Amino acid sequence: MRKLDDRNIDLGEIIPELDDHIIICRCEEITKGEIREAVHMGMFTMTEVKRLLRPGMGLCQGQTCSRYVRNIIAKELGVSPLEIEDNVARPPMRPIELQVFGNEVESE
Amino acid sequence: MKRYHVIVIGAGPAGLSAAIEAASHGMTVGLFDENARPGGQLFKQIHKFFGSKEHKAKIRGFRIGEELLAEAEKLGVEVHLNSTVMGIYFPMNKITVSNGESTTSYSGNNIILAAGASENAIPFDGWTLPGVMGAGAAQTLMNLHGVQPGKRILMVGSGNVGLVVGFQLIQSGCQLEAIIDAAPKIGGYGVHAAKVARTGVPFLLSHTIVRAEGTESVTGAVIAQVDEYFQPIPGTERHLDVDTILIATGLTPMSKLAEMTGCDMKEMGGKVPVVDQYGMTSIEGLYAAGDVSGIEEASSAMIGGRIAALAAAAKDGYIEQNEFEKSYSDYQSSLEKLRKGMFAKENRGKTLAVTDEGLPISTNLLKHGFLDEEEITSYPGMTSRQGIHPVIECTQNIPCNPCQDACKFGCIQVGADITRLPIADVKSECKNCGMCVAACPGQAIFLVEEDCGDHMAAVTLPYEFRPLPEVGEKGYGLSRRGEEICPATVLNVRLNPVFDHTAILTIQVPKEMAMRARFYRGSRKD
Amino acid sequence: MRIESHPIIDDFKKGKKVAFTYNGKELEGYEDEPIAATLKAAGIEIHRYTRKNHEPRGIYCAIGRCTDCVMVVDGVPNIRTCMTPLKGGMVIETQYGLGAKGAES
Amino acid sequence: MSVKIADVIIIGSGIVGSSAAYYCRKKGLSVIVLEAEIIGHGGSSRNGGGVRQSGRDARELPLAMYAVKHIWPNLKEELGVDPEYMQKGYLVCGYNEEHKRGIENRIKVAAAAGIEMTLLQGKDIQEVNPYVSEHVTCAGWTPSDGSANPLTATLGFYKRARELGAQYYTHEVVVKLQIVRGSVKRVLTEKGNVYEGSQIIVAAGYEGRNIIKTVGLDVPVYPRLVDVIITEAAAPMFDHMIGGMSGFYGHQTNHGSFVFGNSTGREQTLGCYADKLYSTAYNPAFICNTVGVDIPALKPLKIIRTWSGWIDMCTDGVPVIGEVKDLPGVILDIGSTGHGFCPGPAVGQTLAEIANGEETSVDISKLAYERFDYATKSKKYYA
Repeated sequence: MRKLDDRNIDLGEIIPELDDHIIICRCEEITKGEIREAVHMGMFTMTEVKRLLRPGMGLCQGQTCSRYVRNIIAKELGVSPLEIEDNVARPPMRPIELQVFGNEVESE
Repeated sequence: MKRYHVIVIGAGPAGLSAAIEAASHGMTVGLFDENARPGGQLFKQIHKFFGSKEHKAKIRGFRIGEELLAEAEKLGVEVHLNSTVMGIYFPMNKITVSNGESTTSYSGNNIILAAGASENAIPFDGWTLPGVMGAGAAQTLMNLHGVQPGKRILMVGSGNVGLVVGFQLIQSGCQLEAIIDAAPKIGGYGVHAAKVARTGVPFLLSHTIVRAEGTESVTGAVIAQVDEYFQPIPGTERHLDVDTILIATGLTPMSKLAEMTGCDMKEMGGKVPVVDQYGMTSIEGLYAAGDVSGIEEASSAMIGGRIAALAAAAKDGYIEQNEFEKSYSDYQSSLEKLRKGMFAKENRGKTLAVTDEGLPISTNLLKHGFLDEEEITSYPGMTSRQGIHPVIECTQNIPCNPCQDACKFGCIQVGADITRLPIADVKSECKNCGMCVAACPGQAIFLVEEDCGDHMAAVTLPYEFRPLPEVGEKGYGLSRRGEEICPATVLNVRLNPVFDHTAILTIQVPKEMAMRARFYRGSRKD
Repeated sequence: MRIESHPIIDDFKKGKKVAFTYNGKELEGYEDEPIAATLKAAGIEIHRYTRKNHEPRGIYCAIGRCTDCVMVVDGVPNIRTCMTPLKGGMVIETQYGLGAKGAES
Repeated sequence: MSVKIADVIIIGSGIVGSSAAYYCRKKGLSVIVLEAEIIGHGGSSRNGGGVRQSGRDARELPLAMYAVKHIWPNLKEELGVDPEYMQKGYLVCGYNEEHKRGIENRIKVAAAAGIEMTLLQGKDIQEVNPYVSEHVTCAGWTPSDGSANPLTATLGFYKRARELGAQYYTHEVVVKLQIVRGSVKRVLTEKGNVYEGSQIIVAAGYEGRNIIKTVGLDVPVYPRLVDVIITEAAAPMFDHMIGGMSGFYGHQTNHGSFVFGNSTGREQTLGCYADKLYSTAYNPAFICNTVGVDIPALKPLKIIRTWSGWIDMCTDGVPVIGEVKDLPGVILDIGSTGHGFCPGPAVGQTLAEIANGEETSVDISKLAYERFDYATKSKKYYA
């Protein structure tokens, strides 16, 4: 079984680190420490951390912070970032007003 | 819903080239870009390109962009600007595009994704302060909009982006305080580092940024030396008096659109679509070209765009199989030429000790950004002899040969393999025309007359700053490290249109400085 | 600060000069250049104060991706100023949390 | 290969699976939860967050009411994670006579269960929510309804159940149940792992149907894709849940962003299978227009995300919950038909009570599996 699929591994107590206070998700103002804490609460994927704490749910939709959130989760779980399941990409690529998204015009 | 034969998403080097290639085979092409002006990174790149003539070497990036755009429009490509592709929806090959007022849907027999890449950063204390931005962001402000990103600037990262943008900061009148990198050696081309070092900018390797100072915006930076695990070493902190911190620590492909389609993805400096040699993803008809499918540079992105469009044309029967194979092999060999040399992917992470020619690679260049004076005699481009002759301070194998084409008198040879170091041919006679000095993308060629009488020598160098010094002006000759090492008098300033904004400056220096003085600074007025 | 004469770029192809207001003050910029460039040229660094920690933010990516440079433009919050062309008469305000000063939540 | 054993094996880690795990642990039962993807991958993280009793089928109203009365209000303290439950009412908007009759019918069903729901017309509608346009001519207002954050609620139950010792395994795709001496005892997964428990709870949404087929059980559920749009955060406008008889539903979250869902019904033609959760190209524009007409103030708001999810639609509109009379060992929750979030925790508690051999606090007889045994018999349950 892949290490990360066994959610019962004991990650032990969180040892505070010097840079826990640094903002990682600039849109939702989530710090490194908060992300580490979520991992210790059992959130082992980007999507679970995102849904619990909101990094990656802000205006830029994770295009700025995903890379660092992933590295932090990987380090906390002692695995390579490649093993951490990423967030899923969804439209729209950029913020778009409701009235514009709904205003469908024929392409001539 | 309007259906194009080819939809291209992103009008940068890869996208423009793909659109041109597809249209040249008679396919209808819709090219979409979210910006008001097309060209992607091309229009921010004001330096002359590397490579060879087929890669448009020695032409400035934004001029290449203008050329490609004109060619695309001539071939009938429909360019949709201010048009953001909000999503790709398979299996209907449909994209929804917003122009800020409404959304319109288009479909395409083929979709070529050329969305490029965006900048990484390294989160540090205060990295959210106004005044901390990506190096590409500063490049956009300077080169696209003519606005300085700041006054006193720290560059974090010594890859090609950090070096090229660093040089462009100086061209824009900003004060570049230092270039730092946590790595023990400079990441970008030695010639790019040398052009910055000789203006006096220090390189601090094995250094990282600890924090940005300031509450409302950046008022300073604290840097520190790092150990082999890139952790700051306590006690080595140093304050830098800067108001802007630029981050140039790599790029990540903007592959969200590809991910959305569900095509197979893999890890390569960020998630990228898995593509075959023609750039086709796991979904038939969906292609990816340029940085979005793996970070390289604009030159290879242009060829990648061509290949993807060529494959789409062949798939849909616009060209015969043999014509396709011929064009493909030409493009592929052109691409292979760029993927060689010291900075090629296969050498990434390796510490090479010698060049292809077996000559020692300058460690000083890698550590401090300039050649050490003892090292200069061991390179084929750096000979010493009577009369004016080119001194080519190009000491790393990079795919580039415009210097060979620039000299009509055979003074410079690179040979068939464009990654070989240029050789100064002692037999041919230099006519002091300055073409090679202006052509060199790395600004690494000087014309030196080691002895022009009464203990004086003349050094001709590339000068891309303003205001230009006047003939007869007295100033200082600067060493490769940027130190004032001797008095200098301006003998000549040539700004011929064919030099494309690279002024050719000749200064007179004491004879013993002929192989040391490599830059000029007017006497300080303050 | 605007670059007066650039060694490589002869003409930044600027539109006509237009007036706009920034937090009530009247300023000038060039039509269709991004609002963020106009403000940077005028020495204005701070675009907004964040909602939770009330920290200042400004230009970060300048390619319309990171959304750090958003401001209230003509009364509408969260407008990416690095991607929005300047128009004459625009009312540009520093964003506090989710809206203009006083309207923040 | 080793067999992992626990009192209860739960298939599915959503709001029902994880709350069942939480309540089983509190009853001292050892628990193993098997999740095919990641925690809360299915409907539990893909719904509008409505905590709604009005407009429900009478047969599942007791579960919804129990949850609103006994569980939702104190979850924040219990789980140590804020599910952001708000009991600020539910406004359902209509704009024609048919909608009005529909609302009046809902009021009758609610009144029969003692839930206060009133019909609003004209200016009274704007009294409750000034942002609702005149296009809305009639509305149903239920003060005791509300909303919550499905993401933090589901992950909250997971976090607490895990803290209490529930064993979770992700990417464990169940392919087969096995009967041992007459009762369902074993669970086999794609990777070849085997789990054994005296009770097997199946709370896996639509995929549950394929799982129970392996022991000769079936429930008439079919998948229906629904899309949702998420807006940027905006200053607070209204904090009650809102819906439209035109099909849209949603609310403004604590964070300030709005969530709105709806579906054109065309999604079924896409031929996408359950795990390909692609947003469709049709729905977002449809949702924008239905919401934009009824709440024009939202028109300039920017949408930053769209996602979609599958609903396990049961043909008679309510789920099958509980044991199967003549096949001991398996306990079902399947077919929540798009409104399983509010009653979710109550369902979890009920499943735990059954697993522990207790009388259930809520009468679920009307949701029995057996109702589909005979066509003629099912009429009785319909009454």
